[in-house]
Amino acid sequence: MSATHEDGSGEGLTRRGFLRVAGLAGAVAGFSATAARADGQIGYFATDLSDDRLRDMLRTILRIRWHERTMADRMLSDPQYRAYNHFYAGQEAVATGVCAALRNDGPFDQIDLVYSTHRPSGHALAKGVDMKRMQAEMDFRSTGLNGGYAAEMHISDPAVGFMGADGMIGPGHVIATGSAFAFRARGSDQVAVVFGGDGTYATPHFHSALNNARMLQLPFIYVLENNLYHQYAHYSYSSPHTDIADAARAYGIPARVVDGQDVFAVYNAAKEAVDRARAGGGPSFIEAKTYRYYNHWGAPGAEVGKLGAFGYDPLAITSFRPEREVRAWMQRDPVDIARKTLIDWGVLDAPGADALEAEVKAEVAEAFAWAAEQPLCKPEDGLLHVFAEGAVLPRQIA
Amino acid sequence: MSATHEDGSGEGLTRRGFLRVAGLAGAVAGFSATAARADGQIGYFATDLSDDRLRDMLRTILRIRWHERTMADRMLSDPQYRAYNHFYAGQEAVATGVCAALRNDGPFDQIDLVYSTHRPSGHALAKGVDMKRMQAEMDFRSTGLNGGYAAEMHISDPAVGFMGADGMIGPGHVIATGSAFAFRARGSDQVAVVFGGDGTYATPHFHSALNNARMLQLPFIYVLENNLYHQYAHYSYSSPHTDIADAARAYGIPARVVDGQDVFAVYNAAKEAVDRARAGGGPSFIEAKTYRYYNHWGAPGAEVGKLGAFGYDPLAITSFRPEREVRAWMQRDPVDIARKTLIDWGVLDAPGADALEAEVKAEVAEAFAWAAEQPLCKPEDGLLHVFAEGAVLPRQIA
Amino acid sequence: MTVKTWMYSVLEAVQAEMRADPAMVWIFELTPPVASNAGMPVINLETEFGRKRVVNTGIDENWMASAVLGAGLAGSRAATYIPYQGAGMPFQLIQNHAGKLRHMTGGKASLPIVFVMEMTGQTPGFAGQHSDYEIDSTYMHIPGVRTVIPSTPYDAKGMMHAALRSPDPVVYLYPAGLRMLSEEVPDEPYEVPLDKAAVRQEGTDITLVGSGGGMPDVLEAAAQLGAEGMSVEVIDLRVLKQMDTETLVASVAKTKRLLAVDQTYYTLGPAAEVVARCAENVEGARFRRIAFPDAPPPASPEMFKWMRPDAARIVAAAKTMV
Amino acid sequence: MTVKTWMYSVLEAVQAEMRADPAMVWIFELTPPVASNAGMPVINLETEFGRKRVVNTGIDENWMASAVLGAGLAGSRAATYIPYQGAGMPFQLIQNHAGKLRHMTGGKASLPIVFVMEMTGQTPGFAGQHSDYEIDSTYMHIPGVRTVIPSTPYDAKGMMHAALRSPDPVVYLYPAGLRMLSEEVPDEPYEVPLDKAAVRQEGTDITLVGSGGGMPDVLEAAAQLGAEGMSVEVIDLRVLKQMDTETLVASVAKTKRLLAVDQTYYTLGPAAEVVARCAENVEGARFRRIAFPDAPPPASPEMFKWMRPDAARIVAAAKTMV
Ligand SMILES: Cc1ncc(C[n+]2csc(CCOP(=O)(O)OP(=O)(O)O)c2C)c(N)n1
Ligand SMILES: Cc1ncc(C[n+]2csc(CCOP(=O)(O)OP(=O)(O)O)c2C)c(N)n1
Ligand SMILES: [Mg+2]
Ligand SMILES: [Mg+2]
Repeated sequence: MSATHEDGSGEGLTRRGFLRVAGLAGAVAGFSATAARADGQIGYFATDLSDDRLRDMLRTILRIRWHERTMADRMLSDPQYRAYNHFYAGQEAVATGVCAALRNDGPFDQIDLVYSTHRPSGHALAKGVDMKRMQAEMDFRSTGLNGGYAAEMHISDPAVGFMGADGMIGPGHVIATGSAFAFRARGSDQVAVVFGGDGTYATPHFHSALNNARMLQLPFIYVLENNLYHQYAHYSYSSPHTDIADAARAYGIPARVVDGQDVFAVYNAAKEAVDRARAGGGPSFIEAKTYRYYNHWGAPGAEVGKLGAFGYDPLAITSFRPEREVRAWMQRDPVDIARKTLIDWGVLDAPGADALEAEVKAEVAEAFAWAAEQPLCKPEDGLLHVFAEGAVLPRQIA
Repeated sequence: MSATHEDGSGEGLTRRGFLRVAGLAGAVAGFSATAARADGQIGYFATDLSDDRLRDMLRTILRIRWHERTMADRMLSDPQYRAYNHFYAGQEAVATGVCAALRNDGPFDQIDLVYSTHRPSGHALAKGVDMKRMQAEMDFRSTGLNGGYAAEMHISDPAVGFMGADGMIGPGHVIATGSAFAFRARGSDQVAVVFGGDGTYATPHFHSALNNARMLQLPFIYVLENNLYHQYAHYSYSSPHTDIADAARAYGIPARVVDGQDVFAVYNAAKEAVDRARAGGGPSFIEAKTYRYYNHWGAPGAEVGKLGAFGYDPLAITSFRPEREVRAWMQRDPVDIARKTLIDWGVLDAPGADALEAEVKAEVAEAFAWAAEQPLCKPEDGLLHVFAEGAVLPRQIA
Repeated sequence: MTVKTWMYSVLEAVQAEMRADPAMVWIFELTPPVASNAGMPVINLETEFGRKRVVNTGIDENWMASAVLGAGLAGSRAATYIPYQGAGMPFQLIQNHAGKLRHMTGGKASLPIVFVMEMTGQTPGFAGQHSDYEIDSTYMHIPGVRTVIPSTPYDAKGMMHAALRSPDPVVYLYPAGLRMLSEEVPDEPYEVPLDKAAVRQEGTDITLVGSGGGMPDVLEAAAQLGAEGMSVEVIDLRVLKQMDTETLVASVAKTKRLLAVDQTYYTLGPAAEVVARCAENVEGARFRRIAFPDAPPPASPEMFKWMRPDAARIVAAAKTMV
Repeated sequence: MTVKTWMYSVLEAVQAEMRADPAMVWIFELTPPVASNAGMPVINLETEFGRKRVVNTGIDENWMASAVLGAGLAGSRAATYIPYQGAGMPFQLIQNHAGKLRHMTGGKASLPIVFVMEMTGQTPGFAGQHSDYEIDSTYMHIPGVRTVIPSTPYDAKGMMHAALRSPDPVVYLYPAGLRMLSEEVPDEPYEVPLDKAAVRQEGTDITLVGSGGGMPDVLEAAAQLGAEGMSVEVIDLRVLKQMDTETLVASVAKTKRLLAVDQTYYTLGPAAEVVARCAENVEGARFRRIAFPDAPPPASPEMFKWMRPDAARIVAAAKTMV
């Protein structure tokens, strides 16, 4: 195990102490079968961060979690609510840990770019997208992040390097290598990151993205969130690898398997990959073992236990998620882990953590309230933005 | 090394004797850098074959070689000649060794199927396609193998399990897995084989074909003819693997690297793979290290040394084939190796081998003569065969 | 004869064909081949025929289409259901392989294959990338595939039987918006031909032509116009390739007015071909198209619904012509 | 001003744009970006700009197109030359990503990208799979991409400058048959607009419309008809999306006869859209199309040449109309 970096505040030992305890707790809970297999401690980058940045990571996790819980509540209860969602709760530590290692503000030609998936809200919030405007977009409002054109599966905000949800499985990874190619060509030290699920492994694009990134030594990071399922199938139906990271290693790409429930473990792996990319060392692959709590997808009018709602998937013919599996993963909740770690490290105390959570809840409530008041779109604006200038003709109008 | 199978004729020792000598000869010629890296002796399947079948393998190699040399001559000299070609000379042992391990005649639902490439004539002849009709097709004749619709890059003859040249790089491999899928579904012991060049590695289809074949344990064999170049680039421009077989191994697919100049080494690997597939053991991958003597492609009116002819590639901007590399590979000619091996094994003597070659030359001359006399196509027949029945309308006719 | 949903009717055809032919295979991705219908047995192809013949793959629609082609070439009847998210993935395979192989082999290739392609773009909220109604034109332009687009459960079942029995590759477009449409559908197998448009209603003042997901609005518009005294002939294309020119031309020769309606983009939608064929063959008639504008469908229901040609738009357009 | 080949003219534009913008990238596969021309310096983008900006990839046309899109999104101007064998591979990427991203993001995506698509299907011998002229319709139907098809070296250079400077994704169709066509082309940069058809010749008896690889035959036919006393107006579409309706309609309103010529398949070729737009807007005119039949191009030169609409066919068709 490599030497730890201590930040001089005297917290180092306590932090390491916690890591040992957390490891034990995992073992005690009997996760050997389903829990993440991590590569062990990668580095102590996270322990070096300022208290502010550490608190921000917890805050981000909480913002994602409460945004999502609020959304689920609305779907179940509010007849005016219109937004659908692909749920991210359970996976918050992945987006948060990765984005914490990136450059998220500054001029567009200096920030790092993130390509997201059909499950974008966590990535978006972690990268710095404004929650209010994102929520308005999801609710199809004209003042939404993308003017009401996008909706959940297609949100984007290049201003913070959030290049967009990509609802198609596969193409985004290849497109992201193109951004990395542009960085290398123009001598920039920016990094392109793509998130993808275990479902992306089987796409032909997986090979394309990794092989070209490797051959051209691109500043590209593939973050594979292995939440065990792609829609209604376990990943063992589509991949021969227990660790999909092994597939990346076959290309000669440095790959890490990390515990996706532990934001600091994710951060450590991301930091290592980002440093490598900026230094011209080429691509990296990170497989985060994680789990999604809710259903694949949800929509307004949902009823608990029914399709598109929460829990068991009735369409799941070939395989489905056992109740016990869901409960087992909930024992290693990313919110709890981050919170306990920071308390253990002395960054926060329990009342401080509670206050932070209350703050976040208030912010989320405000974002939903703001979004719900936003104006609807003007019908004829659908003809704009096809090309950079002008509108296309409304051919159907008599 | 496993025990040898001796066929009782007392030739076993001599055969093994040759193999040792051949190995030495390779070393003496100093091929360490460019010569094939083989996995060593795989098995002695080839030594078990009847003399007739061994002679047939030499005959096939010679038929491919003389067909091709005759074609090259016509391109350079005969103003009436119309066929273009992607040359296979130098690689004959691969097609021959693989197809010798397959079931090539019988009812369509029992024979093994071969999917070929833009470089199909060697595969076609080895699988049993009629040379005369193939040559007529290449020359766009109505009595050609495919009625003049196909030409060289698209010839096919399902009757002998030759499913077709596929001029597109990539799709054929995936399509071939579909045939293997059908075999498994209907409980047949047929095998689907696809040939592909080193250029196929970079295609997205490579991943698709291998991953699905592996997940479904299909009776599928991917024969990768690594002739070092895809069009104008060395394969190291598009693959991080020295042995592309390593890429297949990453999927858990049994893979062999064989000396593609030695038809018996190729046969041994193919036999092993075919036996595995028939027994329900799933896919295999064979990488044959080989080399093409002529240019990528040739057409009538060619002039020696010019584009589309023979030798140096003037369009080769990024890389080209050094003259010495071509000459070095020619030292390990598949015709010579097969001939010397059979003489060493006592299957043939030199006059017998010469007689065989003379027979083949006569057959080739006759095939070209026959093809040249065949009728041209009727223009309006271009409207047939779009659908199984009827003709499409000639929309352009006033 | 039972009232059945579209989805049930289609799977009933597939089930019957798979029972009749033990070699036939079905490849799906995320839409399990399962359907239930009031008073009818549940259909589940996967459990009935087993996973060797009915396979659920990883996310690789190009493999699905390619595998079906390879199975066909090997002599097995084969079909796949491509979800709308992946409908563009197998384009090259269908355009350059499935559609060309019979011709390219001089008639030798065996191609008893069906590509069921799910289409969206009819529902507000889905937006841009998740809308793919445009593939109707994409697959209609290329030769060698029969591209069909049923609009009723009856046709859907009959055309599925015909498609599975056809020696030609069939692109069977499946407008997802019609999935739960129901009508009386015979229980036994029957065929609806793969080369005939349907005259849904006869009339003399104007010819309305539509297809697939647009038919409910076209029929609704015809009913409204009829109520106002207009005599409307309604044609459901049903088949995009090869388009049934005769039925179209005969109708327009009679009515002298053609209004062709597309749910796909205006430029080069099927309606362009309808107008062009009729304009070449009928002189002195009036021609008009309405379609989705040349813009991706936006997410906002307000924008989307305004852009989609619905019954009200069709009625308004027809009135300007008669 | 020098007589230059098409290929040289195009690369001259690319070279000038790459000199002006050090971030711009070019991705190719097997066609090295190299051209020479009598009396002019050899252009070799790879050696001039280095392998970080000009890259030769493995055989993966979908990567080429995707990489160009990703580069554009990251703010770099980017272009790729897709060889005809791979022209169908990036369809999904262009249809569902490049063409939709501006709209889907509410105008936020940066898309200064060009897809140069090589087209064949004009030369006998290539056959089925190696013919892809049909992609003109494929890329013309979808929204959000400007699809252009120059037919002269002058336009090829000017439209390449315009394409590379355009903020919109451009599908730049490149009929391979015209590669060696030569004419006087200015040495300095200039733009030919991406939204205007060209009236190549004015006349009053009939309007002939063609595009891309078909233009030499259309012009030859017009010359022959002119020699026989017919007054022929010739329009070169140049732009498929967005098609220049005004120029077409104005011409047909004058001549009252439209003959539209396609080298692509008859059904839903660009000529279908030309006829449909004119038929909707001009009453009492006569309309006719000729095109490649709805069949893949066969290898045999005898079959192929008979099927391809050439000058003689165009002349014959025009004569039946006037
Ligand atoms: C090309 C394509 N095919 C199918 C789909 C439908 N689809 C949406 S999400 C999904 C599963 C994705 O699984 P995974 O990558 O593991 O991500 P997760 O949903 O688990 O986050 C599928 C198949 C799609 N979006 N794109
Ligand atoms: C999809 C596609 N892209 C490009 C081409 C053009 N092309 C024809 S042959 C060839 C090189 C193939 O190399 P390899 O697979 O090594 O086979 P070899 O020619 O060496 O036998 C290429 C790129 C093609 N046929 N298909
Ligand atoms: Mg998943
Ligand atoms: Mg090669």
